[in-house]
Amino acid sequence: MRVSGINKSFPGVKALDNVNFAVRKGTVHALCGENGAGKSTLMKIINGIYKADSGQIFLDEKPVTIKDPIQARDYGIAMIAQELNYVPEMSIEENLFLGRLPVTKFGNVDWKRVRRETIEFLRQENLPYKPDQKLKTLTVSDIQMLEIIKAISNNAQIVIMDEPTSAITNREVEVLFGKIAELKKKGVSIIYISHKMEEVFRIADDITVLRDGKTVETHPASEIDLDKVIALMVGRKMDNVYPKEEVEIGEPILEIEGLGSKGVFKDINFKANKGEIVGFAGLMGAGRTETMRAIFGLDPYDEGKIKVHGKEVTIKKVSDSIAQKVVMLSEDRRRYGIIPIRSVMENASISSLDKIIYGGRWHPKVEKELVSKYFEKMHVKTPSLETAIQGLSGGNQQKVLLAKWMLRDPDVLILDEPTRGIDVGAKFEIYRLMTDLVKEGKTVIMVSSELPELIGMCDRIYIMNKGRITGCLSKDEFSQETIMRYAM
Amino acid sequence: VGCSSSDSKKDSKSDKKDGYKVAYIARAQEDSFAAWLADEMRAAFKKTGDMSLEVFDGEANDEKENSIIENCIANGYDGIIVQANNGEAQLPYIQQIVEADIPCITTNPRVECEGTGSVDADPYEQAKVNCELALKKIPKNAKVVVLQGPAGNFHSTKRREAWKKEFFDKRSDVKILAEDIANWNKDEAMQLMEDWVQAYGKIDAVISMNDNMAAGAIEAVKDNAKYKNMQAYGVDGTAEACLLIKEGKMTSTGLQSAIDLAKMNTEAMHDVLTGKKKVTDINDNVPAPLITSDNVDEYIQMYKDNGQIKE
Amino acid sequence: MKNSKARDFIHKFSIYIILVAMFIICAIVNDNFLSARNLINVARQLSVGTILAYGEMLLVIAGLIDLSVGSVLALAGVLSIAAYQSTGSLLVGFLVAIAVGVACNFINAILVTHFDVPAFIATLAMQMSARGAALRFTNGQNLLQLKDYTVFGQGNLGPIPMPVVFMIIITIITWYIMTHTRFGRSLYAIGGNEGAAIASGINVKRNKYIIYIINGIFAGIAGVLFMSRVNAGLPNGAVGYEMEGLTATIVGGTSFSGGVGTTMGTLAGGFIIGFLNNIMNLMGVDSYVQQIVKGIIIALAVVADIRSKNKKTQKVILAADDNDDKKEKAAAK
Amino acid sequence: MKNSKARDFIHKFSIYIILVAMFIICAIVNDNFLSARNLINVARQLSVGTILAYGEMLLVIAGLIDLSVGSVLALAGVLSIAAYQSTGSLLVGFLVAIAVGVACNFINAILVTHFDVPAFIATLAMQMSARGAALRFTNGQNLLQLKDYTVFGQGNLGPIPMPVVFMIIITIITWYIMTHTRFGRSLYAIGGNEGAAIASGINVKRNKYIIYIINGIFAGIAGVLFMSRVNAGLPNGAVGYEMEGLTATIVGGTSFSGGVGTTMGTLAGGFIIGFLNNIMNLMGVDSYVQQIVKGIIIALAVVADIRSKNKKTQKVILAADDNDDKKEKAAAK
Ligand SMILES: Nc1ncnc2c1ncn2[C@@H]1O[C@H](COP(=O)(O)OP(=O)(O)OP(=O)(O)O)[C@@H](O)[C@H]1O
Ligand SMILES: Nc1ncnc2c1ncn2[C@@H]1O[C@H](COP(=O)(O)OP(=O)(O)OP(=O)(O)O)[C@@H](O)[C@H]1O
Ligand SMILES: [Mg+2]
Ligand SMILES: [Mg+2]
Repeated sequence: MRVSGINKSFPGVKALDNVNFAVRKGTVHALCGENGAGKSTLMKIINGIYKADSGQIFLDEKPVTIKDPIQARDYGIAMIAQELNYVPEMSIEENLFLGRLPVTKFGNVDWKRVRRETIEFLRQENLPYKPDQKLKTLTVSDIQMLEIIKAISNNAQIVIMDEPTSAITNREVEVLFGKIAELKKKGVSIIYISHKMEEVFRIADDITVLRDGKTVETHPASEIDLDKVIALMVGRKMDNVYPKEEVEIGEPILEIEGLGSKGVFKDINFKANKGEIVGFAGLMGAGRTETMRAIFGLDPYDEGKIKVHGKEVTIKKVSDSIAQKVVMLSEDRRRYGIIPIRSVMENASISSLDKIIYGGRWHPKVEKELVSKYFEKMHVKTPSLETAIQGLSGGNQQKVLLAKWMLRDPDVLILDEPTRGIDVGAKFEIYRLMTDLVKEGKTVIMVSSELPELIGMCDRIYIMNKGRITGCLSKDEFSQETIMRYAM
Repeated sequence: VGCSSSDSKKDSKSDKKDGYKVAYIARAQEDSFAAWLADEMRAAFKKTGDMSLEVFDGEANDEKENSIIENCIANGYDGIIVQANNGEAQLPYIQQIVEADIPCITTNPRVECEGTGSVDADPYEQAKVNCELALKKIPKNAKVVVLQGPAGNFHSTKRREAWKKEFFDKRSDVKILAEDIANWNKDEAMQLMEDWVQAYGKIDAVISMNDNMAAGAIEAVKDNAKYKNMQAYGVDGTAEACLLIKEGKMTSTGLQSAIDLAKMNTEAMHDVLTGKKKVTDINDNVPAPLITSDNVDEYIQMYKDNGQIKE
Repeated sequence: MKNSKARDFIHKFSIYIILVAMFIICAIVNDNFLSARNLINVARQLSVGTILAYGEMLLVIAGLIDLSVGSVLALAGVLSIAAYQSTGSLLVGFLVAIAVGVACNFINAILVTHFDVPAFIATLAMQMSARGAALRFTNGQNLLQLKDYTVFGQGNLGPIPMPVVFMIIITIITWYIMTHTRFGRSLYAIGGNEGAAIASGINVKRNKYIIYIINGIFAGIAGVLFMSRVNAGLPNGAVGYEMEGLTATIVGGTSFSGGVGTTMGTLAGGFIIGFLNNIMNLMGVDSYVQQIVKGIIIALAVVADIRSKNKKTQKVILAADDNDDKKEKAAAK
Repeated sequence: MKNSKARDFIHKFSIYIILVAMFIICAIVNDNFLSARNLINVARQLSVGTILAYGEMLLVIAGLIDLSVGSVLALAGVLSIAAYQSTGSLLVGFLVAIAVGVACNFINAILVTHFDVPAFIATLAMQMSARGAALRFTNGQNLLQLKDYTVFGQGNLGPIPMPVVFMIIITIITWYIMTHTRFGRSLYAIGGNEGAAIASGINVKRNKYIIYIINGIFAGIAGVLFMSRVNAGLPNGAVGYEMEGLTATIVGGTSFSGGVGTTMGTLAGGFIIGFLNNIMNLMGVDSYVQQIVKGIIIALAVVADIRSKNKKTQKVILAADDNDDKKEKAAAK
């Protein structure tokens, strides 16, 4: 497959600018680029979701037009979208066959076949679910696996994977890579998009870098190294991925004693000290998110104590923890993060309304100054402060949300998967911000499923498994193997 | 389609302990006249001692009203009084009552169906008494506006017809500036009148198919000196209309007395159930006296007696 | 284990349980309720509303709504009668009603899918326009002398009244559409996650047209039944029936957030409301009090339904031995 | 650049442009329209509807709705008059109206926030119950002899009718709430993404109570103005006013998907509908045709507004991945 001269503009942005790109048969072609470089847009054009303003798609050197996903499917193109395309209220079997339910010769849906094939899939993939279970009852990682199965099961010739590993566990990543190898053998081409460079180098045959909507270069993976790719992506060299600095560690700021929530987590004891970055590792579903949500007042807890600056506090709702200067950035940006249709400014100031609305009046100037100050500090890229936040790239959205919490000047900042789906450049800036914070004597708790970043940034790492803390490692004990041992 | 008339085999029922069960299906309990009539019916039935009354609400909806008729037939009432929402629409169902051998009286309005009796206040007559006065009182070349009830409403149509035949056809000099539907509502009539005042400047008379709407129109020009001598005609003889006539703001209205209607219905039903009369012999009309400033005091007294007018 | 099965059962069938409970209560409090005649009456009375409820259900599942259905019913009904009266053909009358229902809903669909007008406002505009058109056409007067046209609403098929026959047929068709056709399934996807539906190759726009058209067909049929049952062409009839239809479908478990709802649930919703109206009339409850009670019971039925469903869905992370006393956790939501 | 500035301008002010266009057209087609008396007349007529529209706006912005407002207005109005008649105190009458409005809406809020009943169904139930209560209380009869009570609806402050004075005050209060209070700001967040609002430390439940309570206060005031203006306690008055209020706020740019809407937009929406009603009456348009035209113009106004916005943000809203499922929740709630 080959595309040439693709242009695509959205109101206010030129997303793709004369892009050329070719995939060889039976290879894995990685597409790299910063957030907003246009990777997903390009893939959506190939999959018929968007229409290119100009340019041509060739399949086996024959020009084709793809006007919708049905046609793409007929051409043998399948796509695992970045934003998971599932219907939470529908059953597993229906999601698997979404948009392509088989029908009998009478035109009614062939439910027997659907059931049979679903059971077959679930058995093959070792998923312990019933076919009629609703998707909303599954974990995100299993949903992701289903999406992958769905795309592959189509007998496609070209499979597009837009960040397929952003929400699955290491073990499942291995399963995925096994499948990719199988597909390659069958002569299927795979377009693979990921911000995880290790993965890219493990499986890619070719690497294309996209920057600001333009194709920068394509190289065989064997002829290029990590630094070079990063340099192509961000347009400059980046020598240190983890800007960790030594900071003097002080007294505890946050102490958790015996925290428990029936059926979810139990016996949680840990503390986070001044100047410290504390990591939380664990497999997906280990209960880290739930623990942090309880500390932040989003979920209730039934037992245990939370102490801030040595004093016990009661946290029943989010405003309680904000009052204690404990804040949290959710892993689920879409559900618990952005307010899509509101402006970036409003998104940033929503938790600090007391600072801009006082004396019975709203002070727009103050709001603007305050928000701009943090936006500058964090290099938020936005057309204007009035832009709706949904128009920003994921990395920039994440920075806006961080700015929201910075405005509160927190003592404890809990970051749940802060770098998920975010490009290397933005990751770096988030790391740098963490470093700056602890230098100011704050404490940062980072929950992450990326062991390298935990190891690179943290002073101590707690490991959770099945709702309990199973280990705590200090800096000299850090290694992927040790962490995984406690996590399983 | 013939309706078989119901023979009286009632005697066997007359010694039932709890007396006769009668259903009254009201047009709409949200309509203030219908609600008043239902109240008076209840009161009148209570006085008889040997008849009990259940009141049902047709909610101004033919489908609902028909459904209730069906329910009442199914549930074995000794007699049914129907206040039709729409005579034609209820006709087949009233026929079913007759077929089920249940004595049926239609009231306010009368529904023409063989085998039933009726007690009515004739809407044509109610408007006509106003027309007679209007012929004399409305000045030459007067400009008037007309307010109607809901589209297709039997009473509104009949009253309007009376105004046409008994007044407008005889007074070709009178000009209708505007005519619109205010759905029997005071507030809708008030808003229409406000706009008409802006559009036409001078209006000599308001001709309204009921008192509520007439009161709304009067309300809209209450403080406007230019309209001090405006005439207003309504129908119903509501308490509010009586007060307005007393104040000199309204010209006249044709009384439709819920008290009289209820009384006559009760008596008729009693006569039928006790075998004194055949239901088909019931064919009564309540009088539709004209209320003007000359005789309004007696009606105000009537409303004071039943509590609708205080002090 | 057993406990959780029972809970599953209650969760899945809560609305039917409410319906059965109501049925039993009605039967106990009033002797006449259980008579065959009365039950047939109830079925006949709720048939028009339930047919409309199916149309609303399709729409609400797909994230849409129709506020115009009462007016469209009236317009379709009066034009149908006029057509019958001038041709003498019942078939022509019937087809005209359907054509009118479809035409109005086609306009609704254009506004909603092509001009991005919120369904609420597009169909509210249609509500006004269609009502105005019905009144204009008849000059506000009721059409009378329907003759044989009354067969649709007043005839019987054996012991079963025609409107009930229509309702049963439409129930089966709706059930079939929702469970056995691709179109039906795609509605759940559209309402559940429109983006996913588009990306899965579902033609969302076309499907929205089809939904409105089906809704139009139902409205047309309802128009025929309504007018024929009341034995008159009432341009002013069926005001507010959109709310009746919506109430039945929502009480029956369809959710305004889209993607959820079943044919049988809607039918149950229709019956709950039908029983409610019937029993209160049977018991001679004062009509004002009826309204008060009806509001309260509808709210209670929905509360009960929602409560029983909310009981579940907290995930369990702790290993089984850690929580022998078994899960249950107030969902954080 | 200039071009895009112009577009920005049109985008931001489209509803006001539509309003001005309408004003000009009205002034051209009818001489009486521009007279001071007529304009005051229009303002007085639209004041009650606009006050209700502000309540609906607060609710819709936060993803809620109130279908009970017409009934609650009636209940508040008749109880208020009864209180006035038995105490002779205007203040007591006024306060009773507000208390009734608040009480009804407090129940709405409990159902919605604590029992998770969809706002649509909860307030529909209240619509029935409140209307039943108003009718029960008055026995279906209009309350007469309001005497001084009419000052609220018929009095004047200088040249300005009292209802307009109330509308102006409430407009200012609403505008102030929406722009200068934390509460107002958080409504946009709640409607825009409730989960995010909770996670940002906003007390969503409490805010929902406050919204309904404000809505109740507005409904109570509207009840006083309505009854006092018509000089009677009409238990069956103001039927369908919820739709008038909703129409004004939606025409004014508030979105059913939540998180969007402005006080001034709603005011403009109220005026658009007020002008429309007025000009058609001034021109003596047949009332059936009025309905047809009103439907068409409302649809056109919304189409024009949406089209002008589509040029920019709307497209982003429709296409952006992050929002796919939010979109077209539109119809509901
Ligand atoms: N539907 C849309 N409407 C407007 N702008 C859009 C839309 N989709 C994408 N964009 C813009 O186009 C540009 C490219 O976006 P795209 O999603 O293709 O980036 P990406 O490379 O996939 O980024 P990421 O790594 O964050 O997934 C961005 O500036 C984005 O804001
Ligand atoms: N209360 C909740 N409601 C809805 N979704 C939730 C809730 N808590 C977590 N999730 C979602 O479920 C997804 C999967 O969570 P998972 O089962 O992996 O648990 P976890 O406790 O977050 O595990 P981890 O240890 O990886 O943080 C998360 O990405 C999150 O989006
Ligand atoms: Mg992307
Ligand atoms: Mg997590």
